[in-house]
Amino acid sequence: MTETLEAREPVRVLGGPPPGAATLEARGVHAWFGDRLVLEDVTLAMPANEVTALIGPSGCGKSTFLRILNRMHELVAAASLAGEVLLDGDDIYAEGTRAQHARLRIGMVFQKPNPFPAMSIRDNVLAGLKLAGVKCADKDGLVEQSLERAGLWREVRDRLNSPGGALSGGQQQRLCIARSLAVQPNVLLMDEPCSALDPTSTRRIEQTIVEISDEVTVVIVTHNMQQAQRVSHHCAFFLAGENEPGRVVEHGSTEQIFENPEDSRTHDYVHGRFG
Amino acid sequence: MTETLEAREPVRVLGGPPPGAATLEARGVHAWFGDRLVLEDVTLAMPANEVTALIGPSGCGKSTFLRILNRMHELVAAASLAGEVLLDGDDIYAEGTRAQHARLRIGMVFQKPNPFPAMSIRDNVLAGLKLAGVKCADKDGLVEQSLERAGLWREVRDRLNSPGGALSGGQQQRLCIARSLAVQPNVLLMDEPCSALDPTSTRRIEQTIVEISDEVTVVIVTHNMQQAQRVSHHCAFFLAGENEPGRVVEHGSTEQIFENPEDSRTHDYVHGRFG
Amino acid sequence: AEAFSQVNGSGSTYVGLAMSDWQNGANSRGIPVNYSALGSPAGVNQYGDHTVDFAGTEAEVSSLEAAGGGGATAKQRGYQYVPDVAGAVAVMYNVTDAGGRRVDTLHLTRDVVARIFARQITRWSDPAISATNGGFALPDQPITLVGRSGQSGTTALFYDFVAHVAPGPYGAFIARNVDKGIGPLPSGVRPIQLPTRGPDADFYRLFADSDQIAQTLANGSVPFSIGYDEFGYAKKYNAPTAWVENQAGKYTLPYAANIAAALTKANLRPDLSQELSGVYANPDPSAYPISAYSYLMTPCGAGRDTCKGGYPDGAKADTMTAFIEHVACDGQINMARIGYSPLPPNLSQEMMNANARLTGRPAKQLNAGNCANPTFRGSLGAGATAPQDPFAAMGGVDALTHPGNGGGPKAGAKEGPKSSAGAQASNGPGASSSNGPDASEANGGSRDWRNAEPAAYQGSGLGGFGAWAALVLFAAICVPLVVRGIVRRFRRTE
Amino acid sequence: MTVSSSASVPAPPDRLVLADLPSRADRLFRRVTSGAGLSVLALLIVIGFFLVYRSVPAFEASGFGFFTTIQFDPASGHFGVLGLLYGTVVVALIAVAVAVPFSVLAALFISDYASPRVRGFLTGLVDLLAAIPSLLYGLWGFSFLRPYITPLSQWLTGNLGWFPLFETKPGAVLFNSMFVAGLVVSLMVIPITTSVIREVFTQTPPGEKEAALALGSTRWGMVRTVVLPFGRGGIVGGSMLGLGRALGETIAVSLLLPQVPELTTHLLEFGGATISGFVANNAGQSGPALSGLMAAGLVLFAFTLATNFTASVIISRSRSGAGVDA
Amino acid sequence: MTATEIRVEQARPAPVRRRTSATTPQDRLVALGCAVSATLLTWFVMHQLLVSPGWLADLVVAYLLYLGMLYLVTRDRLGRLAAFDKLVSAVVVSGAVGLLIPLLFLLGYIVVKGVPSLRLAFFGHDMSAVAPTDPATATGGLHAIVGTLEQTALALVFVVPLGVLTAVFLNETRSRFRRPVRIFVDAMSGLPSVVAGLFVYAALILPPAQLGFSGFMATLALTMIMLPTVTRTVDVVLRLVPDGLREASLALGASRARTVWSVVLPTARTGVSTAIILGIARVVGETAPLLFTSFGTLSMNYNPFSEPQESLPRFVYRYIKEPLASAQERGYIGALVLILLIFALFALTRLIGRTRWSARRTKPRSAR
Ligand SMILES: Nc1ncnc2c1ncn2[C@@H]1O[C@H](COP(=O)(O)OP(=O)(O)OP(=O)(O)O)[C@@H](O)[C@H]1O
Ligand SMILES: Nc1ncnc2c1ncn2[C@@H]1O[C@H](COP(=O)(O)OP(=O)(O)OP(=O)(O)O)[C@@H](O)[C@H]1O
Ligand SMILES: [Mg+2]
Ligand SMILES: [Mg+2]
Repeated sequence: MTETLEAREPVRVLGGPPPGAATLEARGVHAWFGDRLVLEDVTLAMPANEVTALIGPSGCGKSTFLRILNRMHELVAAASLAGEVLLDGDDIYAEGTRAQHARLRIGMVFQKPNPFPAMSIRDNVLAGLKLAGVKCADKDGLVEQSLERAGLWREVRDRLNSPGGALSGGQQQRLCIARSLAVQPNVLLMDEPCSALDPTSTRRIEQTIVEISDEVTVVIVTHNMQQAQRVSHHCAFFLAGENEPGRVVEHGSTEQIFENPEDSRTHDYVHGRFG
Repeated sequence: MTETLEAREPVRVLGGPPPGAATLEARGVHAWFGDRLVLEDVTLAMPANEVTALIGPSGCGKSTFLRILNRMHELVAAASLAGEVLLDGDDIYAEGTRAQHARLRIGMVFQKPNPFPAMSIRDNVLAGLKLAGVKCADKDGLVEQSLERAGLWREVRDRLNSPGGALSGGQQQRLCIARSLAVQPNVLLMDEPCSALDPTSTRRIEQTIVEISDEVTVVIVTHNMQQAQRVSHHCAFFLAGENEPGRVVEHGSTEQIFENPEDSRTHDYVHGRFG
Repeated sequence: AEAFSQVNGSGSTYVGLAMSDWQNGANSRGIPVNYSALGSPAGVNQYGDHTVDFAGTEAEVSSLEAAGGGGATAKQRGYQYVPDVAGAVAVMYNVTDAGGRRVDTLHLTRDVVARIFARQITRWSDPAISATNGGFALPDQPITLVGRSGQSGTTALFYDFVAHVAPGPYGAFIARNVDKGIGPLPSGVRPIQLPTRGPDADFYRLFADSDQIAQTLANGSVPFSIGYDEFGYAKKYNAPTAWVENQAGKYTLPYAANIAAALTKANLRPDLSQELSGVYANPDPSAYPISAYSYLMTPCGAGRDTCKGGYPDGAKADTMTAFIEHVACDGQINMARIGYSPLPPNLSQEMMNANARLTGRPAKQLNAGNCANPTFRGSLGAGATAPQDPFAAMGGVDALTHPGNGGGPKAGAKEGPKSSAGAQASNGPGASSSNGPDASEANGGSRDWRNAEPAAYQGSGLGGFGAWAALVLFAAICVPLVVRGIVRRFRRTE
Repeated sequence: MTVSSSASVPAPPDRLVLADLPSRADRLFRRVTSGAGLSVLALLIVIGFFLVYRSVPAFEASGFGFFTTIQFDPASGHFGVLGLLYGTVVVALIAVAVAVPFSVLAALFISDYASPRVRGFLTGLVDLLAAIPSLLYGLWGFSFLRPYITPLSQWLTGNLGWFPLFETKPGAVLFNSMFVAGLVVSLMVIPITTSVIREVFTQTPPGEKEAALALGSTRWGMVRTVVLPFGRGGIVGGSMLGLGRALGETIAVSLLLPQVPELTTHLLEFGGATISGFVANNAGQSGPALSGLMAAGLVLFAFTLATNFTASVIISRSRSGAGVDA
Repeated sequence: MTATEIRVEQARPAPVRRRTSATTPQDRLVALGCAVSATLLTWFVMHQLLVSPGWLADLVVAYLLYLGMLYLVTRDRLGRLAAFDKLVSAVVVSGAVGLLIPLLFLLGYIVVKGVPSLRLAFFGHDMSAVAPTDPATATGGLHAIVGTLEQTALALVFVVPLGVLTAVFLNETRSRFRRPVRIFVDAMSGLPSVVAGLFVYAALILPPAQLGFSGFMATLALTMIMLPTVTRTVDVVLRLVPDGLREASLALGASRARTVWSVVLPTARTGVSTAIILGIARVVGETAPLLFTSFGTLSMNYNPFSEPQESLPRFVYRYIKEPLASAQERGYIGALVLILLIFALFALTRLIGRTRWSARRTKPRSAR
C-alpha cells in the first residue's frame, strides 16, 4: 500500500506547519465549564512520532483535555482553563498566539465523521488548504498522497468528485483523517475515531494510525482497551470520582499500564471491571 | 435487599400477562428495512427464567432482532420481517394477535433511559397499568415491589412524587426497568441498558438483572463482553459481513461461547480483536 | 404635440368605473392619467397632501371638515370643483310582503324616501308607504336602513337630497345625532357619515363599501331593509330598486335618461359646487330626482380666476387639461352603458371653463361639432333608456291606490316585469285575524304579518333542527345499541 | 500549579485569560454581521419611535380616553380604540378557538397517524396553504363561504341562544358578523398553527413514544401520555402565534366586517370592527384622523408583540421548544 | 439484496414477509359495517321518521352515529382501551380531513372562477386599453405581474443580505447584542402588515418626506414584513448545520469568517434558498400594505422608483369591488395567477430541496 508513496517524492505544502512530528506537552492543565472544574492538574507529555492513548470511563474529561490541546476548548461558551500546552516547547496559549495557528499545527479528528457535505471528496481533502490559507503547487498529488496515507485512495480514486457524504461511515472517517493530514500538521488528535464504525473500518483506521505515526504525533482517545493496546505506545488513564474533576490516575507505556499498572483502579478498568 | 420482598406476599396485577417467565423462541426470522435485508434466518431459543445475551459488533442487527421479539420492529416505516416468534409456543405474529398484547407480555428496556419526564416516579412505575389497561388492587404495594426489584426503592422511596426526569441516568434506567416490571411481563428485553451509564450504575443494574431473572426471561443486548459473561446464561453471537445481512454465527451457553467457541470469528470478537 | 407627464388622482369610488373608462380612453390617446378609487375623503386628503394631482369626490370639503376627516390641507392647496359625470343614488330595498314574497316594484315619493332616511317613517306598514303601493300595507316591521360605514361621498349626496326634501325631519335627525358619530354640522353642511351610536344607530346596517350594500340588498339577507347606493351596483346584483316620484308625479328609476333630464336644472355655486334643489324639484316628467354629479378637484388659487399655476409643472397642467377635455366630450359616450348619465352640455362647457382657468387661456367653446358628448346631439348614448313603470301600465299609482279597485292591482301587478308586489293574499291557515282597516281594505295583503317569521329564519340549512331533537334522536338510536351490548355481555358471562 | 498531583488537594490556579488575535477577515466579519444585526434593531426602533411620534396628537386629543372610548370618532375629535380593540380580540379569539382543535387533530394526524407518504404530502400541503394570501381567503370567505355560515349562526342562536354569546336580538341580521369573520380568519390561521404544532409533535422524543408502546399501550395511550404532554408548549405557542396572525389579519376582515366599532356580546349579529380592517378601510385619512389611526396601529402592534412574546416564551420554556431530551 | 435472496432461495424456501399492519381485516369490516349502518339509520330516522332539515344535519347525525357504533362494537370485541383508541383515530382522521376539505375547496373555487376567462393574452398586455365593458377574457395583467416581480425582487435586494447576515450574526458570533437582536427580530415578525404600510405611508409618502406613491414604497413595506420571516428561518436553518462541521473547519485552522463562508453557508445553501422563497411566497400576496404605498395603476410602469405601480394583489382587490360582472371575473383571474405564482414558488422549493438538502436534513434527526 505504501509503495506508491515511497516511490515518489512526497508532496509538500507551503505556508502550513513546519514539517515533521512535534512533541506536545501539557503542564498543570485545569478545565472548567462555567464554575464546574472538570479537569484538574493534568500534566502529560506526548512524545513526537509516537501514539499516545487516553483511556478512562465516560465523562472523566478525556475529550475536554484533547480539545484543550488544540485550543478547541475555548469555543465552548463559558469554558475556561488554566495551565500550559507546549508544542515543541512553545506555549500555544501564550499571549499573542493565534488559535488558528495552533489548530493548523495540531489537527483533529472527531468521534463522528464530519466531512463537509457540500464538497466533493477532492474538495474535502483540499478544504484545509482553502480554509487555512495554505498553498500547494501539486494539488492532485496532495490529494492522492493524503488519501493514500489515510488508506482511502484505492476506494475513492475513481470518484473524487462525488460528494463526501456519499461514503460509508468508515470511509468518511478516513476522509476526515485525510483532510487533516492534507495540511501536514505536527500533531493529530483523535477523539474516539472508531466508536461509530464497524469492525472492518475500525481495523482499517487502526492500520492508518500506525502508518501515519511516523509523520505526526498522534493522540487518541478510545474506549476500546484492545484498540489502545493495539495502536498506542503510551497510555494515560483518566478518572473522575463522583462530583469530582477528572485527573490522570496513571500514565506510562502501554505495556506497563495494561500488564502491570500501579493503581488498582487502572487494573480494574483495563480489565473491564467497569465502564 | 430481597428480604422485604420475600417476606411479603407478592402483589399481583389483573388483566396483565399470565404469571411467570415464558420461553421465547425465534424461528427463521428475517428482517428488512425497505428492500435491504438486515437480518437473515435467525433461529434462537431463549429459555424461560434464564438470561440470554446477544453480542456482536455494531450494525449486525442485534437491536433489530430484539425489536422483532416484541413487535416493535413494525413501528419503523418500511420495515418488514419474516419468520415466527413463539411465546410459550404461540406465534406473536399470528393473524388476529394484537401487537399491544404481545408487547404487554414482552417488556422492553432501551439503551437510553426514557422515563416519562412529566410524570412522577410513582406514576412512571404505574404508567404501564394505565396504558395497557391492567388493574391492580394494591397500587402502592406494586410500586414498592417493582422499584424494589429494580433496586431503586431505597433511593427514591422518599420522593415518589418528584418527576422521573429529575433522577440521575442510572436511576432513570432502573426506573424504566421498574416500569417494565410493574405490568409483570413474561419476558424482558434489554437493548444495551448500561451503555449510557457510569460504572456504579452499571454494576447496580447487572445485579438487578440477575435478581429478576427468576421471575422473567431476560434477553439482553450488550457490547461489553465482561457484562455478558457476568450476567448471562446463554449467548448468541451476531455478525454481519460488509453489505450482507446479520446472522447468528454461534450460540450456546455463555461459558462455551467465551471459553471454547466453535467459530474463530466468535473467538476473535469475544477477545476484543475487533468491534 | 404637448409634453405630457403622468397625473395621478384618487378619491371617489362612485366614479371609479367611469374613471376606468376615461383612463382607458385618455391613455389610448397618450394622455397618461391614473386614478385610484379609495373613497372621496381619501381623495380630498391625498389631494391636500400633494400626493395626488387631482381628486374625485362627491363630498364637499366643508362636509369633510365638519366630520373631522381633514379637508384643511385641501383648502390650503386651493381647489376648484370640476363636474365630470352625472349619476344618481338609487334607493334599493329588500321587503317581503305578508306572504313572504319579495316585493320588487316599490314606489315611493321623494318625501317618503327622505322621511324614511331621516327616520321619521320607521315601519314598513306606514300608511305613507302603502299609499303609493296600491294601498297594500306591508308587514309591520321596523325599517332597517342600509348605508355606508365610515365617510362616504355617496352619503353626503344622498343626505343633501334628504335635507332638501324633508328639512323638518332631517333637522330633527341631525339634532338627535349630532354627537353620535356624524360630527357637529354647520348649517348647510351635509353629513358624510352616518351615526354609529345612539337610538337611530340601532336601525342602521352599515357596510364597508357599495358593492356589499347592493349584494346584501339583492340577496335579501337583511330583512325589511332599504338602502341607498350607486345604481351601477344595483344593476350588477339585480337588487330591487325603488321607483321614486318626481315633481311631475311620475315614478322613475335612475336610468341615464332620467338622470340627464333631472340635471338640466342643476345650478352651480360660484365655486362650481352643485346646488341641486332644482334637480330635486325638476318638473320634467322623466326626471329622476336623486340625481347629482361628481366632481374632479383640481388645484386653484384663492380666487377662482387665478387657477393658473395650480400645477407648478407645466406638463402636468397640460396633461390635466387634456384629460378634462377628454372627459368632457369623448369620455361621456359610454357613460350610460355603465350606469351613469352623460353630463348635460352646460356642465361640459363648465369643464372647459375650468380648463381655461387652469391654463389662463380662453375657454374652448363646445358644440355638437367639436364635442362627442352625446347630449350635444340630444341623445344620451347606448343603454340610456329607462324601462316602463309597471304601475303606469295599470293606470298609475293613484288609480291603483283607489280602494274601489280591489282585484285590479293584483292582476295588474302580475303583468309587471318580475312583479310580485301588490302582495297577494296569503290564505294560509293562520291568516284569519284582521289587523286594522288598512290590512283588510288591502285585500288581506298582510293578514298575519304579526305572526310572520322573518324571512331569514325559514328554510335553509339547520334552521329547523333543534339541539333537543338531536339529543332525542341520538338517545333513541344509542340506547338500543347499549342495551344490546349489555345483553351480549350478560350472555357471555353466563 | 507547581504542586504535583498528589494526595493534598491543591488550590486550582487562576484561569487563563484567553486573548486570541483575530485575523483581519475575522474582524471585518464581526463588524459586518454586527452591523446587519444592529441595523435590524435600529429599523425596529425607528418604526416604533415614529409610530409613537405620529400617534402623540391622537393621544393628546383623547388622553387616556383613547383606551376607554369605544367609538373612533374623528368628527368630534375623540379617538377611542376600545371598540376596535375589542373587535380585534374577539375575532382573533374566535379564530383561534376554532382553529386550534382542528389544528391539533390535523397535526396529530400528520405526525402520528398518517403513513409516511401521506405525511410528506400533507406537510407540504399545509405549508403551501399557509402561504396562500389572506386576500384570497377573504375573497373566498366573502363570496363563497358566507352564505353557508349563516345557517350555522341561525342554528346556534336558535338552539343555544340562552348562552349570552349566541344570543341575538329578534330579527337580527346574522351575516357579516364577528363570528363569520372569526371563522374565515380561522381558516387562515389553521395552516399556520397546524404547521407549528406538527413541528413540535414530530420532535417528540422517539424513545418516549417507544417506551409507551413497549408497555403495551394503544396509539391513543401513547399520544396522550407522551405526545400531548410534550407538545403542550407547542400547542400553546402555536395558538399564540396563530392569535398574533389573526390579530393582524387585514383584508379578509375589511371585506367582511362593517367596521363600526362597538362593544357587543352579540357575536352572531351583523357588526364589528377590527383595528387592521378599520385602518385599511380608512386608508387615505389625514390630519388628526391619521394620527388616530397610527395610534390604533401602535396599539395593535403592541398587542401582537405581547402575544408573540408570550408565545416564544412558552415555546422556549416548554420541553418541546428547547429540544432537551430529558 | 438480490444476490443474498437468490442464495437463500436455493438453500430453503424463500422467507415470506409477514403482515404486521395495525388493523386487521376484521377491523376494517367493522368500520365499514358501522359506516353502512350509520348511514342507513340516519336515512331511516331523518327521512322516514323525522323531516330532515338539510344535508348538514344528516351528515352530523350520521357521523356521530358512526362514532358511537364504532366505539360500542370495538369495545365489545377488544375492550375499552382499544375502543377508545379506535374512536380517537376516527376523530383525528375526520378532523384532518374536515380541515383540508374547505382549504382545498378554496383552491378549487378560485381555479374554477378564474380559469374560464384566463387567456394567454393576460400575460401580454396591461389594462390601459381595456374598456370596463370589455369581456373578462380581454383582461391584461402584465403590468401587475411586472409590478409584483419588481417589488418583490427589490425587496429581496434588501432582505437577502440583511436577513442572512443577521442570521449569521445570531448564530455564528458571540456578540452580547445577540439576545436583543433576536428579541427584536421576533418582535418585528409581529408587525402587522397593515401597520407596515401605514408606517411607510406616514413616514415617506406624506409630507414632509413627500416621496410619493411608487412601487419602491411597497418594496419598503414588504421588506419590513419579509425581513424578520427570512431572518428567523435562515436562523433555524443555520442552527441545523451540525456543530461538528464548524468544529472541523476551525480545527483545520480556519478563521470564523472563512468557516461561515466556506462551510456553513454552502452546507445550508438549499435551506437558505428555501427560506428565501418561502419569504417571497409570504409577501407576494400581501395586500394591506399596498393599499397605502403603491397606489396602483391600469397601465404599465416599468420603473418602480417613480409613479404608481400595480401588483397582483392590488389588481385583485381593485376588480373584486367594481360594479360590473366582468370586473369580478378579472379579479378572479388575478387571484388564479397569484395562486399559480405561489405554486410555482413552492415547486421551486421542492425542486431545490430535493437535490441534496432533504437527505442531509434528516441526518441530525435520525442521529438523535
Ligand atoms: N459543553 C459542556 N458544557 C458543560 N459541561 C460539559 C460540556 N462538555 C462536557 N462537559 C462535562 O465535562 C465533563 C467531561 O466531559 P468530557 O466530554 O471531556 O468526557 P469524556 O471523558 O470525553 O467522556 P466520553 O467518554 O463520554 O466522551 C463531563 O462531566 C461533562 O458532563
Ligand atoms: N430505521 C432504520 N432504517 C433503515 N435501516 C436501519 C434502521 N435501523 C437500523 N438499520 C440498519 O439495520 C442494520 C442493523 O441495525 P441494528 O440497529 O439492529 O444494529 P445493532 O446490532 O443494534 O447495532 P448497535 O450495536 O450499533 O446498536 C444496520 O445496518 C442499520 O444500518
Ligand atoms: Mg468524549
Ligand atoms: Mg443497537
